[in-house]
Amino acid sequence: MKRALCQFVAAAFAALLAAAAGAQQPVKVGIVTFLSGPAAGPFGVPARNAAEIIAESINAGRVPAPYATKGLGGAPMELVIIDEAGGPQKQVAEFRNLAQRVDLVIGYISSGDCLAIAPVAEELKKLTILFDCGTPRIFEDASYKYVFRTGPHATMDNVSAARYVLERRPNIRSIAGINQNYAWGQDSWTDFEAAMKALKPGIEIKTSQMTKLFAGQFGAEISTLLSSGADVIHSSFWGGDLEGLVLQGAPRGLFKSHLVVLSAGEPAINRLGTKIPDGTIIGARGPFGPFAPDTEFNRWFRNVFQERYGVPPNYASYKMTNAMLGLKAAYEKAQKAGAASPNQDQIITAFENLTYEGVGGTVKMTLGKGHQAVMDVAVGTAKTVDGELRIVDVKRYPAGEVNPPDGVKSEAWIRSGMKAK
Amino acid sequence: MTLDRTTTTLAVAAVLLLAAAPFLPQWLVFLLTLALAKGLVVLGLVVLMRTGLVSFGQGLYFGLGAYAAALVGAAAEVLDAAVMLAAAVAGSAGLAAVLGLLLARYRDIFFAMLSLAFSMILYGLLVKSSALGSTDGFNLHAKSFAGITLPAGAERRVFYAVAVVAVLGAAWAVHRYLSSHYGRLATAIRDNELRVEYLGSSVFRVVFANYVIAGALGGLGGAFAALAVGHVDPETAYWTTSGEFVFVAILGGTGNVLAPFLGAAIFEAVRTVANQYAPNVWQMTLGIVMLALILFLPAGLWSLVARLRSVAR
Amino acid sequence: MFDLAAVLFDGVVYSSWLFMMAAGLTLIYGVMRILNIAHGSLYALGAYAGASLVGAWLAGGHPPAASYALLLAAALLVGLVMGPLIERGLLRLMYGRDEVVLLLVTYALFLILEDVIKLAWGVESLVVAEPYALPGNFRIGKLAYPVYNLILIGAAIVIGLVVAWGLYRTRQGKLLLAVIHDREMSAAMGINVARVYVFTFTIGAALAAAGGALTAPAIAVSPGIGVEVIVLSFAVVVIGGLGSLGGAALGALIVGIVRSAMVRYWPEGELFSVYLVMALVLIARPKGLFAAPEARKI
Amino acid sequence: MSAILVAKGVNKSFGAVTAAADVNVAVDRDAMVGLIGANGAGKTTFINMVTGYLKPSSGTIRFDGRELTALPPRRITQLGVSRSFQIPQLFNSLSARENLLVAVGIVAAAAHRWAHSDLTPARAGEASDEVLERFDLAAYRDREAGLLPEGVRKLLDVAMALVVRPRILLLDEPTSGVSADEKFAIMDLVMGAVRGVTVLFVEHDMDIVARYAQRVLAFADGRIIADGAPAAVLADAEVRRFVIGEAHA
Repeated sequence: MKRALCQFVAAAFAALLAAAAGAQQPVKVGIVTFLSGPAAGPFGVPARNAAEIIAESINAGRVPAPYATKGLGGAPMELVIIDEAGGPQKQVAEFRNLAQRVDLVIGYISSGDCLAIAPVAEELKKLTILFDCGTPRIFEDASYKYVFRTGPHATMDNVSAARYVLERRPNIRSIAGINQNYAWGQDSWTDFEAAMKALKPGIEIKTSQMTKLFAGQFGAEISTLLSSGADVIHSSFWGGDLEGLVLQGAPRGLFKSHLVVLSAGEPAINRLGTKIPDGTIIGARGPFGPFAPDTEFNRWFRNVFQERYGVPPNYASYKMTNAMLGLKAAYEKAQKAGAASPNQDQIITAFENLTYEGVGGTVKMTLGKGHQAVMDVAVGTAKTVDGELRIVDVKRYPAGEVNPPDGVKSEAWIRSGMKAK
Repeated sequence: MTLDRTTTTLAVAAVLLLAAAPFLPQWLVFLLTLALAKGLVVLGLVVLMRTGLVSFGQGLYFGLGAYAAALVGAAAEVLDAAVMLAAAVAGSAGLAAVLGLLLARYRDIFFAMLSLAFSMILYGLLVKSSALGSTDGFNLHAKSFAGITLPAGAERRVFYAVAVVAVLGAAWAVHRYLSSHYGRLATAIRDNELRVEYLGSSVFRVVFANYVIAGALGGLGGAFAALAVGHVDPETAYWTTSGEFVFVAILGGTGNVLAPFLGAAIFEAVRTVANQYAPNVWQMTLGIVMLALILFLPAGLWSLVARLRSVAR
Repeated sequence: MFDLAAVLFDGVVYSSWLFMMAAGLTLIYGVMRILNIAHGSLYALGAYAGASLVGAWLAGGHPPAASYALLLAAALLVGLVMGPLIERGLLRLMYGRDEVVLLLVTYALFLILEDVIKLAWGVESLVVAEPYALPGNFRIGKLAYPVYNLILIGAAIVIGLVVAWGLYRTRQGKLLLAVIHDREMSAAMGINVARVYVFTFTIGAALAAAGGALTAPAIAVSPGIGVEVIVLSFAVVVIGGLGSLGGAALGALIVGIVRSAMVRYWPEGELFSVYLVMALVLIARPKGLFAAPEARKI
Repeated sequence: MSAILVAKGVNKSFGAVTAAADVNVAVDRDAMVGLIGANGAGKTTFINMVTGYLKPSSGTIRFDGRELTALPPRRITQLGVSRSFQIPQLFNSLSARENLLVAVGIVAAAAHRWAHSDLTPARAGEASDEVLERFDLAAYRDREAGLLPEGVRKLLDVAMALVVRPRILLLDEPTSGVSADEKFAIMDLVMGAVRGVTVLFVEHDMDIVARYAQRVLAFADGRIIADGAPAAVLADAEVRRFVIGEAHA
């Protein structure tokens, strides 16, 4: 009976491998991102869209310099896209299957998935580029050869937010938080709280609301925040929760009576537009979206994306793009080093400590022994100007000021006062 | 003579799976280990179902087992798989023995929902404990088994082989248990508790015993899953995970101790294929397959096997 | 002092939302002995339908005042279409099977509907906040609350009363009660069970959809909103006692108020508040608060 | 002759309804006692109190000198007090034989708990078959209990009550719901099987009472209104009015 089962499964995958074996030249890239569930809308699908249009443009050689060459040094990219939904256990299973079908994997938005996948990628010796997940633990608790992360980790989001707040309002006395009750929300609050304490000793914490993920309704939480009397309210909400918080908070004056910081607020701009009250401080987890410098490269990216999908790219789209550009840069650097069609190890060598031009700014693979990217980060303030939401008073923080030096753990670095390198 | 049949099938299947161990591709080794692990949890569920009780909280023991194993590695810094498995079984059996005192008094949907409540409380605790990585969980890596250091890269295959042996043992023991007086007594309890009491037997003791068995098997399954995945996270204790076990139990059929493993393997395979080839509608695919199976195989997948046998005979 | 008032009010708002879900769930279980997991999808469908309908209406530049009627219309629509479709088209084929099998059928249905919704509406969230902001605010102490919350509470009360009236005052309703209290007997009495089932499931579906539609203006309607409500409303129904409308109401109140109290005084605990309440209630009253006592004849 | 079952001043009331009012009975070893009375007169309540299904509001019930009122049904059964049910309580998804196997298995698996038991797990199978033979149920051996005709279910129910080695057996309307011509056949089988066991049986059919009982207890409104030899009790005016009159009405 078991044997019958093995045959069944084996057959299924034999078919799959045959299908994969068809083309030899193209570089098969597995893309893992949320196609279903609450994270699909704000992150997963914008990232997939970026992957598709960037792959096309790269293959057609339509990307502006320095990426104008066709494909990866001539070899076209071929995408295999799967859904990230279902939790780490399922993702490990899917990764092990995907690894059979592709030459490398770009993916993972959820930190839990990243933590689970990294050692498996190492075990299978499969080049894997994490593009979005935030937790610094990946390269702070371990080191990997086959795993890279081209997206900066989450520490800088809240460090920069804290700096921005205190530069604007040096004499605030108290803060409160409303964050989702899971690792992302907890870590974000811990970082913000620690950063505020380090930058302004003696600051008072009024309340830290931890809401069930995707609870959607925050009546009681908003009441508590309103009566907490805190000067600043920090939230790392995203997706439906974030939009719900704005929809339910704004009419009740939450944003009038407090300075609200949305450390991951950028994706909501496209969704909510002018519903976001003036004066709200918004972060984009990097120099992305409206925070990106107005370069020709950036304009090109925004235009092709807007044309194809009818909405501007958000930070998830930017980060996916940077992952693919990083791959192209590393691949072609390896070629220049003398390998006509570089093998995995040569690509990895080229990738380590690589510095390349991404959308939104320069990406430096300086942390995690050259496997973890840092970028500048920008924070701004929402303001509706003649019926359209603008991000004004944008402050750009150099990577060095908001990221720990290599080998130092984020938490310790924040508590010790965030000394720049 | 189903006893001989089942036992022989069990032995044959185990031998085949062990013989195949060195040759299977890594993804299949993983898939099978996961299927065996979840099959163990479902096996426990089947024992419980004999008394007419369906638990929507087996994730409690699946998660507890996984975390127990991982914590042995992380906190106690013992990287031996055997120790991890032992810790998982001890931990979950222990908790089951405590909660069982309460739960063994509940029936039907109330048993289901109370066990669900407990599993969700564990989920909540895990999510709250940032020391354990909250929802991100943390990784574990067993480097030896029963003192024997494992060659790097071969660990997964060894765990797979161990899982096969453990399943062989567990399934055989459960098979003996259920075909004994106590198996029949469980069915009797499902049919008519009052009469069982009036025949001088304690319904509570039987239900309690079966609950603890289910808990221990759940923990063992959780530990094997953790070893295979190399990572634990609170999702293992979430209600959807528990629901999946119940589904696999029905899918496989509750008539035979091998059914849970068939069910688990097919379920994992279907889900993987759906996710790889229909990434945008894999949930729908899964749902449709579920409905089809429930409609056309009311007695579960095992009824197919049973049919084949009777034809063969 | 007003602190407490706020806690109570926030709790009641949450409760009225819970109640709309739980009422339908408890009816369906009471009559059909089905714990309907797809209830979450019906909630989501109601939310999507409501948001789309109102969105289209407002886009057409029509008076926003009418949007409240549209929300209810959307709920009714979902109920009248999905109720009979699911009951006749699927559940009917499964009667006589174990409760747990029926539950898994609704689980499979839930998975399918999740993707159906995705295919129909995409993964982008739907935001239609006008009905929420339109009526303005009122104050409790120094706290501002949207008047819409009162509408929500009112709707829950009205819905509760209408269902109660339907159950206890109309013939069709008394049939339902008969089935809830003694299925064998009522079957023997020649009640047309098939009709009762369609009827019940449609009402239940409409209630779930109403919960979704009326919440839609306050939230971002997005994939996955159905999942959370399932276990929540299960808990409420079990706490109240399966098949009891009053139980659903009381259960909703308890869960809602406990939750808002937790948020205010012990935010850490909010995550498991519902499950703690459920566990404690079941430990104290093994069959929920309003369980119907069954006498066993030997 | 010493009494094996003694009830002293037993009362039981459900709210306003009095199900047992100052019931005093002493039953001798090996007696055959018929319990008669209209529906709701308190016969079944008496059996339920003896076997631990109900706890008396007041009073004591002793079996072989041992107080029963505090014990759960399971313990009472183990002491040697067994019962059958007005509505047969069977394991409907199991075959007739498996029903008996469960009963035998329980005794065999915990023989030490039983006052006296010769059953061992090894003998379980043949023991069950013996019982099937004795109650001539062999024909239904492998039929699902849920699908058996009522008369057969009744017999199986009594048979299971006997398997657990009772010293006193309480039969709650062993012939109810059975056609008149079957009644005697059933009673003959039962009485043939219970030699050496004290028997109390609830019965509405006075012919059966007269035929099988050595002693009759007549209940009315929870009270014992007559107690003695069948002929005497059945002739009693009060009994005729309260019991038989209604019993035939």
